[in-house]
Amino acid sequence: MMEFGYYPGCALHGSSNDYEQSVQACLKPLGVGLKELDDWLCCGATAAHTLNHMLAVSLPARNLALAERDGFADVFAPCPMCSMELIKVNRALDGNPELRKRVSEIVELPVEGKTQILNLIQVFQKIGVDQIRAAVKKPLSHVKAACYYGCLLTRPPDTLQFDDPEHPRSMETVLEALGASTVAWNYATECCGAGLTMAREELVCELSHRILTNAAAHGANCLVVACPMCHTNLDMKQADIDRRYGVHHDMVVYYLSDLVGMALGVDETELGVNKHFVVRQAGQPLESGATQTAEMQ
Amino acid sequence: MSEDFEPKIVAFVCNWCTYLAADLAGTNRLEYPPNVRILRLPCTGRVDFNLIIKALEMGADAVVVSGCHPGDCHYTAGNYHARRRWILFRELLETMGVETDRIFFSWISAAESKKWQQMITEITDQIREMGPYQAYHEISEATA
Amino acid sequence: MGRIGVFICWCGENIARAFDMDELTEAVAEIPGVRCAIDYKYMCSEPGQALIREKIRSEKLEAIVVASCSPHMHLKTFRAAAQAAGLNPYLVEMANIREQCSWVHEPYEDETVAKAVSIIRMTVQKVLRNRALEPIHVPLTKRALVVGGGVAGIQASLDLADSGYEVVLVEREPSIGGKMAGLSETFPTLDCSQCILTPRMVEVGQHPNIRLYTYSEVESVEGFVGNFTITIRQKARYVDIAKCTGCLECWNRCPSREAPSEFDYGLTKRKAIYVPFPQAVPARPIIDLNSCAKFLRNECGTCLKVCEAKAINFDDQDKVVTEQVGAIVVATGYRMYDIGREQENAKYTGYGEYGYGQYKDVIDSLQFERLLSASGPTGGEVKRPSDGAVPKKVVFIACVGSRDNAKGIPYCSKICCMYTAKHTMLYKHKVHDGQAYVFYMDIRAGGKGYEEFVRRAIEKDGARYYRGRVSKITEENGKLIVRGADTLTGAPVAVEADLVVLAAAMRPAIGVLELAQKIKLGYDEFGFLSESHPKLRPVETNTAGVYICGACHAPKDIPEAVAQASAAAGKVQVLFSKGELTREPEVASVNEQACAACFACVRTCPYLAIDKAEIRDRQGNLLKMTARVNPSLCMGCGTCVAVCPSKSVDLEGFSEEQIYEMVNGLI
Amino acid sequence: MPRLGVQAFSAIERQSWITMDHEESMGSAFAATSVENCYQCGKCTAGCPASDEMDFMPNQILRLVQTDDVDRAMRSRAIWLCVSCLTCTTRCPQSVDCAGVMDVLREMAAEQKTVPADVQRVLVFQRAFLDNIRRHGRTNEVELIMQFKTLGFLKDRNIRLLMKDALLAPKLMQRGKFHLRGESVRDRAVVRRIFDRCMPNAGKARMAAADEGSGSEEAV
Repeated sequence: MMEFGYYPGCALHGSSNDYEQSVQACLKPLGVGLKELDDWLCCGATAAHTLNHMLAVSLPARNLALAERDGFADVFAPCPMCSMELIKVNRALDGNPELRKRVSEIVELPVEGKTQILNLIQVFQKIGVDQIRAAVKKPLSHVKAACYYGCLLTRPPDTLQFDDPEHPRSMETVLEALGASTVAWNYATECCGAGLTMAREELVCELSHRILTNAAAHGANCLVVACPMCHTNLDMKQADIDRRYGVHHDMVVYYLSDLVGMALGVDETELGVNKHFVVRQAGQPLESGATQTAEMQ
Repeated sequence: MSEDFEPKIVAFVCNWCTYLAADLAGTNRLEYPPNVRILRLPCTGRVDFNLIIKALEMGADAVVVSGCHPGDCHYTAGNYHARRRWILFRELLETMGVETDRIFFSWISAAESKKWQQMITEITDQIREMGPYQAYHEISEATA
Repeated sequence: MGRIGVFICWCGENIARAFDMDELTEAVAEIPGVRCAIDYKYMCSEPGQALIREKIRSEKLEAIVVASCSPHMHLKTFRAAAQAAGLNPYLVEMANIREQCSWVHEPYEDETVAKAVSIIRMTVQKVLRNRALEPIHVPLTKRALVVGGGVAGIQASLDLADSGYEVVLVEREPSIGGKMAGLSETFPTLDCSQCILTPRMVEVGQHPNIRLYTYSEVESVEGFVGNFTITIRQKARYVDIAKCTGCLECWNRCPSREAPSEFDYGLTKRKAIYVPFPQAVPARPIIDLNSCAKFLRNECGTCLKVCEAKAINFDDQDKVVTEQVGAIVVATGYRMYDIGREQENAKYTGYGEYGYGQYKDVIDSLQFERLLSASGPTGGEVKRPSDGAVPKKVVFIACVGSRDNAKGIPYCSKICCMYTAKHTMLYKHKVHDGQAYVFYMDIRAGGKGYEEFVRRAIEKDGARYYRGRVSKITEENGKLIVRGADTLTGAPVAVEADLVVLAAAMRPAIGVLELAQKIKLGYDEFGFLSESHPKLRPVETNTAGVYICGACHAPKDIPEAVAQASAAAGKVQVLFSKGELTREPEVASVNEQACAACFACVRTCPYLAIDKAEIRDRQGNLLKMTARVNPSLCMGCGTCVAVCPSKSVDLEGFSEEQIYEMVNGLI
Repeated sequence: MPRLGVQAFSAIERQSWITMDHEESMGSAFAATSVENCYQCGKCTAGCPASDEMDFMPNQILRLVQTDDVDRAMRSRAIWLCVSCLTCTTRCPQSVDCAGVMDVLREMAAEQKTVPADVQRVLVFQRAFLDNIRRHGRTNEVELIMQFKTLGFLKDRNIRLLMKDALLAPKLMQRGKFHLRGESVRDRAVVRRIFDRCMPNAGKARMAAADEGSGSEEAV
């Protein structure tokens, strides 16, 4: 039985609880347990580094300190924003004793910056893609996925040191092990607007619209993400986008864990797929490609 | 300090930069105190630091080592080696109690006659102020 | 020794105005060891020199000091005068009492006079300990090795061969010609590259003074200036080029056509037995093991059957030959930055954002040269690789790799601005309704006719230049979407292109560092070879007898590479112009008995003139290790003397003893 | 923490400012960056997903900082349109942390109250977000949205925006995605103390957001 420390982050305990449900449900049959970090805090997200960079260091540092205190070598942070902030601070602390000292005082716990932070894909890599392949019960041959990494799974590359920032392939590797096919497309690492969902809605819609359009144009029948914000923008906002641009994308957006779970035979409801805004009836095959677009250049 | 004290300054200079600067100072008639005695070497890389001690021992009140600017060495890197050795040697001298402020290191290119004039003038004034290096001369006489 | 003559020059009034010359001469005569002190108005004049000659003979002088001006002025003059009187020239020294005394100090002051005397005394101390020396003679092999058969190596080889010296030309590829052989037309005159280069290649192939080794590499270099021994490995080519008549029947009949053509940069496939390109020198085929059925599966053997000259030899082996040469010219050229591919060093991370290697219609500029070339895969018609369509919109991106610190290449590759302008022009000449776009950061067009050339591309041939880099290239519906910036309007720009050409950076050729280590050459952090002095010794290196030219030194265009090659050849000719090499004898030597073999000197010597040597007894038993100076290479800087902890090295003319006594004389 | 301010961007100190400040408070892994390294190639602009709406392009923002015109950079809308996607930083040939510079400028602009009116909403949201964390240790979405909407409304009196997402709430609730009572950490006191140590001046941050309007008139 493998066990990881678990940092859910605010989104997974809020409106993206379907993601948490999905992650939990898909890891169970793989024999992976998650132990939530006791009394974790928000990582501060964009707001902290926009308004106060000391806070942007201290909030993640407190969480790292908690992980160290409770002896977690690996901590799984499913939200890429959280994991990026945690890793960034981890690296900063690791190389800088003076900063460690100062931050330890601020967060009232000693912190070294030694914890390894994992994103969802890294958790699957750690379990082993071959193990996952061996555990597949229902190969996803009907899935033709456009893997969408967004910004923070791979950026900034020097800090994260995870996959190629221009042509990442790690999600594809997992999906191919599930029997799914993937499409080569152009928007895998383009930004969806992320944290500006509320504040700059029109921008978010524009960016997300481009992503949905490109995925369909390359023949994908679903989008796969590993980020609660990407999911919100592409799934929850899809109706808005459709209205705004006069199109009907009808593009299902899965979390990577949804598809892993489905391939392992976990029930879609258990994975929380029914909570998505764009849904297919369970068992109904995904249609391939072609979005009915009213306007395309 | 005695009024008539004339410092003796020995300058170890390289043949390709500082020696030519001193020549140029002559051509330009840039006057400076006659207390400096120039010893021409192929390169400051040739300066063994025992030479500096030797000069002080023999009665010099100050020693100047001057060569090409970094990167301009006629022999590629002799000046750099000299500089590096000096950094190590200096500490040793200080531990031994040698007044290292009587030892000067400089880079003077063949064109910098003015700099040569100024440097020698300043060093002469400074050493005149400090007085003869009696202490060291005495030690060396006693042990001779 | 004790018979020193001191000749004090008045230099007209220049010295005499500062001293009472009689008193000075008297004071000098008192210096121990001085046999006679004589003053004269102009010592450098013929009567002055005659006086010196006469005194050397009459007083049987063993050494002399001329107290006058700077040795940089007249040391040679007086040494020659002494030699004429039978005195070894290294027993002549000068005391500089003009530039460093009479011109800069108060006349007649006690200190001024005292200084003049002490300068002379110091010089007497030195000359007392000078030894009679003879110039060092080094034998000289008047043959040159040229490494690299691109345009620079060809030029250097022909210049040397034409001036009567034998040349050994070593080229790694199966044919000479280098990068230039694959180019279309050259800026700024648009003359056809092959038209100007191939006649030169033929000349090399036929020149009686050039021994050409193609498909060969320099394995080792021993020796020193004038006396290098070169080991060359001739790689097995499985075709005996001596027997081969060049009928190319084998090439015609070979059934395999699988391997990507090196000459066309992978745009076409070639056969397993092939001539790199039709004008190759030597125009002899080679078999590629990795695509030949005979070697892969022991099948076929068609070439063996069709070859009437019996030149095919499947059992061919590498051959190692040695050559003696006196000088080396390195002209190993460049390679292109590998865009987007796995790099040999993580520091040169690729350009994933440009999709090179992913989108067929994103190519590099050498590939585009092949598309433009009349001898290229499309016969000179511009057709894009993916579907052979004529591209109507072509985007050229400058500075791919170059000037990109994040990719580890901060330098400017210098030629890309020009060839990109050329590309837009040639493209427009071939595709009249096409439009070329260029994304650039700065246009660097310094050179004769260069700026005019770029303006012509813009004004006459309508290339549209955007000042800004490109962030990303994507492919949508068969179009390449190029997302760049126009920093002049301050707006992002997107161009839907049919073909994208990346002007990749120039990097030194693969293997140049290994070669540099063999020859003991310096190189910079990017692997470009270092010249000895950027202004005054631009083609020399710090290893005597080794010269560099072309793009192995830094990015440069054809005219510059050729000029440098001729310069390097000229330097070799200067070296070869004498019967043997003579060198100043004021060099270092090791007291081998005292040497503690710490080899500090070996590490510090900037000329690599000190070697580790073994001392053996007559039976050949190793007695000890020692440092040993090669007087043919020593330049006499004396750094080894200063670093020697056991004081076992000394420098002729500036020995430890001499300098100590000179200091003594000064004070 | 060194106080941020325009004066810190003086010609001599400008470069060391961004460098030093990051070094001092965040450590080298935070891409201590030098704006002098920018040679204006525009690759940041070319790849920026938000550049369409920006008044100054990312390279122009860097140019303003390079030429000591930090004031204009601080008053730009661009810095608030930046989505922090890090594309610019990732692709910059000179390794300038363009997104990091945007952060610094936003921090300064917020402090100096130079945020243009039409992008105030971004700042209001970020403030509300931080305030939310300060009080609960985690984001409480319902409260955050309410606070953001109210404050935003107070600022631009745009009823459409106020009501816009109201229709979404039932759908979220239906999906069990909407928690009226958000989570809080147990040790809320330590969160307060962390905030107080990091932003001693902001003190009662909660309402700093409300009186933010003052700076906006001059900026627009």
